[in-house]
Amino acid sequence: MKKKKSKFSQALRKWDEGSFDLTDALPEEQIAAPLPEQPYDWQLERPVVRLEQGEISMYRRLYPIFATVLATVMILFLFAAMIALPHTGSTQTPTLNELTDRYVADGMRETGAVNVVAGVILDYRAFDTLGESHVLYSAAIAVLMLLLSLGGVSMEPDPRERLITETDPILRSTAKLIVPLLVVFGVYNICNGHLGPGGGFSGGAIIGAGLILYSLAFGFERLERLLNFKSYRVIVVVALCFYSLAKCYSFYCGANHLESFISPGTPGRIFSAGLILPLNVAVGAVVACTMYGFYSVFKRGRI
Amino acid sequence: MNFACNLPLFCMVLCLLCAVISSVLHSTAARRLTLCLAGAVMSMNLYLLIWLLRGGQSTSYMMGHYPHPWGNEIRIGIVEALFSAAFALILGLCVAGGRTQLLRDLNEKKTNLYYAALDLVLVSLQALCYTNDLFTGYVFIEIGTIAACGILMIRQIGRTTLAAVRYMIFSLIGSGLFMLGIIFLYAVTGHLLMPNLRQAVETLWDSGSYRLPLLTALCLQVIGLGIKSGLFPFHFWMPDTYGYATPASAGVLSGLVSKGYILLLLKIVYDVYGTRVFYASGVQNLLYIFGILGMIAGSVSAMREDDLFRMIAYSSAAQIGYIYMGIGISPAFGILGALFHILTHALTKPAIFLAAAQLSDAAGGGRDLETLQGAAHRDHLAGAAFALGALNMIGLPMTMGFISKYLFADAAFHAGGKLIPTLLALALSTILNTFYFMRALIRLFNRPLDSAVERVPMRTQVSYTVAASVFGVANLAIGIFAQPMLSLLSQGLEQF
Amino acid sequence: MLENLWSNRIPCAAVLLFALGFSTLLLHPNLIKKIIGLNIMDTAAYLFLTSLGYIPGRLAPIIVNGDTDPSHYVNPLPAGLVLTGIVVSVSVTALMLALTIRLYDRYHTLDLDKIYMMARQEQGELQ
Amino acid sequence: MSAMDIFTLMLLGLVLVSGIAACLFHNLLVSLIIYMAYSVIMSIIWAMLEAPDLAITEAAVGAGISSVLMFVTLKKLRDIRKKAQDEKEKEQV
Repeated sequence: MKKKKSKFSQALRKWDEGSFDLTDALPEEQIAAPLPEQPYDWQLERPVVRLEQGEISMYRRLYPIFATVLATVMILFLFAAMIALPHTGSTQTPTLNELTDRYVADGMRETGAVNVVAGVILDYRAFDTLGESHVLYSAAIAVLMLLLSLGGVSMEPDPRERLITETDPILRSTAKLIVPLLVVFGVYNICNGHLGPGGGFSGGAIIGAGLILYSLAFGFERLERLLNFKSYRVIVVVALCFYSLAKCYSFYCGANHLESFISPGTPGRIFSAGLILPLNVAVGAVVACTMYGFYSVFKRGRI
Repeated sequence: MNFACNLPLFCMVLCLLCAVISSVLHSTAARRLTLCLAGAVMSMNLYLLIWLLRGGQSTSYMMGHYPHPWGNEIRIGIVEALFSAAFALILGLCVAGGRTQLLRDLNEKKTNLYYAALDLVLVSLQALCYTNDLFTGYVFIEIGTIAACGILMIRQIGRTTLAAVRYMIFSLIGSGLFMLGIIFLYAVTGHLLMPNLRQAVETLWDSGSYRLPLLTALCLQVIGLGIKSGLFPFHFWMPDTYGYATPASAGVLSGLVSKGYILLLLKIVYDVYGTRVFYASGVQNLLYIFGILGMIAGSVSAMREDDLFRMIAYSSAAQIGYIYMGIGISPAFGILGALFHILTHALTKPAIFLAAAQLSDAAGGGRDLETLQGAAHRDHLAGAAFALGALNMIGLPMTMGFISKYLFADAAFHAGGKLIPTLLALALSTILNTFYFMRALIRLFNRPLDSAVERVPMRTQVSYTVAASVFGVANLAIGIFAQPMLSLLSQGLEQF
Repeated sequence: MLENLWSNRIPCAAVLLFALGFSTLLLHPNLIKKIIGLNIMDTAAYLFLTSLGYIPGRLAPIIVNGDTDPSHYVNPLPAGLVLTGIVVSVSVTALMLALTIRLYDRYHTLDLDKIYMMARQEQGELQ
Repeated sequence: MSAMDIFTLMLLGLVLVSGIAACLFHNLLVSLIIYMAYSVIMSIIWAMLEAPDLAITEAAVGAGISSVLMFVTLKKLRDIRKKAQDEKEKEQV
């Protein structure tokens, strides 16, 4: 009895031998992909002539004059003030005071993060970064409010154009190479946020870019198995709730001088720096899903 | 460190959690969550206020393990607790009051996103009240701006999207300038938290070094927050923004969001520069002049307007002018008048927007005054609420408007130099206010055009009835018994 | 004066870029250009902030083999603030682009003055 | 004028030129591409100013995400314009 090969091993063999010959990839009807007509050169439309409509509101006439006056006055002010500041790079600037000395001198001991910037962001001034990930969340809400077409007028791009990108051999082969690299580098960036440069935001953005490239090269349907609207909302809600609750606990312990069970750990190891690693992972997940969500909602009105 | 000091932290984290959760809930569940959240935040802040009044002194609460030059901090005081309780109450009333228009305007599936944006506006208002750190203020200003833009454009007609774009452009210019102000201040003092900034600015001002960058930072911050809250030359986005949004969001935007920025400006005046340095730097005259120009220009353009909602929006630009005039007069009495007028405007303007929306519904959706003729006879409660709000804006005795105008005049007497222009501006803008509000009132209470008067029964709008009556009762109560509120505010100002 | 300008050359470039972005945001009627001007304005402000913390000859604030002497490292605080700022400007850009799509869907032009004229005319006919 | 100064001057010059070009070009597509270049140069400047976190974030977010979003917006606007033209032709027919 011929053992039925599991679908996965067939796909693996197919992928391995690179036998993506292009003919069978095209759907049945042999669509001669139409050459895109001369790309619309985005010349600016002729600016509206102020006197065209005859109805000149005071606002239309005064706005350019007032704006240029405000801009020039402000620029002169800024230049004069900037010159009076201490030279860049001089060590007697007021910005080098006991504030920064403690960040660098005791940063590693108190927060456990080798990368002092990550320590400053996620432990010393943690309330800003708590607000920061919620800025991204509120932008995601606003964009969803605007562009999410729930069954209404569908903003789907016409299938012919998607066909061009998804069967483009150059894009597919480079994507096959780059996307895993991007995702691995993004994960490395998130997990090593407290040891080297990078962190939740940059790692999440890199993974987001990887997801966008994958959906561009291999089509949305294949990525939808992993990331659709339901799983997007679950990831964002779980990550942000964990972030808020963890930070609320550490603020409460700090303010009431209670000893919180989160210890900075031995600096230099991956699982050190107390809360910073899980927070970086949470922020990275939120940023990656939101960036891909922006792209997908812009492109086709749903995630 | 009493338990009450932890309450602001719990309020903010609760708002953030509700904002995140309500994006997955169904719309009616999200609506109830927002209403319960507003109630919970108001009660927590009132509890904190009572604890502070019964002997607790205003302290600063460390967010995390590190004291103020290193870690973030929030500052707990009487004024902060009072205003965040008032903001939570007014947000809840707006959501309750604007219910019928919300159900009509909004797409059913996206309503939970609207309530998530409302929670984010509430957290940004609280953070602006409580923050003790400039950069935290900037981050929560951004949350407030984006969430307010979200609330504004939820009603998908062409005009709201255009209004949202213009609102965003003006707000981003404002927050860009505010950000540059923070950078210059950091370059000169090396600190970001208000107590340390205060000492550094005092020493710099006395020693006279870095005088120009310090003044630039002050001007940039004041102009940035002025642009965002609709001060005179930058109030052109107001009529579109408040005129075409759903009345609930118009109330929240005009009554609360612009007030949050003014409260942050007052914190900067008191805690970052100190009243001595601020009133010696001459920036307050700039505010004073722009405030008076705003009062006059706002009222004049409101008179020229015949669309009821745009008229109310222009009158809100005039009221912002009152507040900035108050700040410009003098530190003690002027700012007391400004604080009281912030409370007045926050309590009155949402009531007027909700009443106008009910009246235009009763008159079959008409927006301008001709079609609204006799609408008050169709909906008695909305007519009464609109009348009370209008009299409040004019400043009739027994209403809060009268008390704030009285405070401004009293402050003008104490600040000798600015006596004549203040009194002239107060008189002129009161006359202009009376003109266009009376015109609207007479038109509303006139005989309706078609004689068939089908009255809108009270039962169908329980939520609007509750909201309008609470607004009215609060307005009259504080208007008549103003002394306890004034003593509360002045006691708060000392410890501000 | 000139010597000051030379020693402060990075903030000087930052102020020039801020002025450029600010005037593009205010004066250019096209919406996409306003968004580009907004981004340039934000990055210029953050360049100015980072140049405040930079000291030549010192390392990035990542502690190498336990040497926690502050005089060997650059000031870490501006880097933390700018990281927050970059995320703010991305979210604002995404929101403005979504608004542009919705406006173009409704008015079929990117010129804000034209859109304002069309909206006022519609308002005129409605009355 | 050490080598570092010359390198800094070159970068600042490049960033100023690409900023001005991005704002003044009439063709939107070209100004978007120049804005992408502006973002990449800015991330090099962050790296030079000893702020590696910012360099990675600006490169991933400035040159990456916001530029991709702008290109998708232009693409979406072109689809809307073409759909409007098709409907207009249908009405005339």
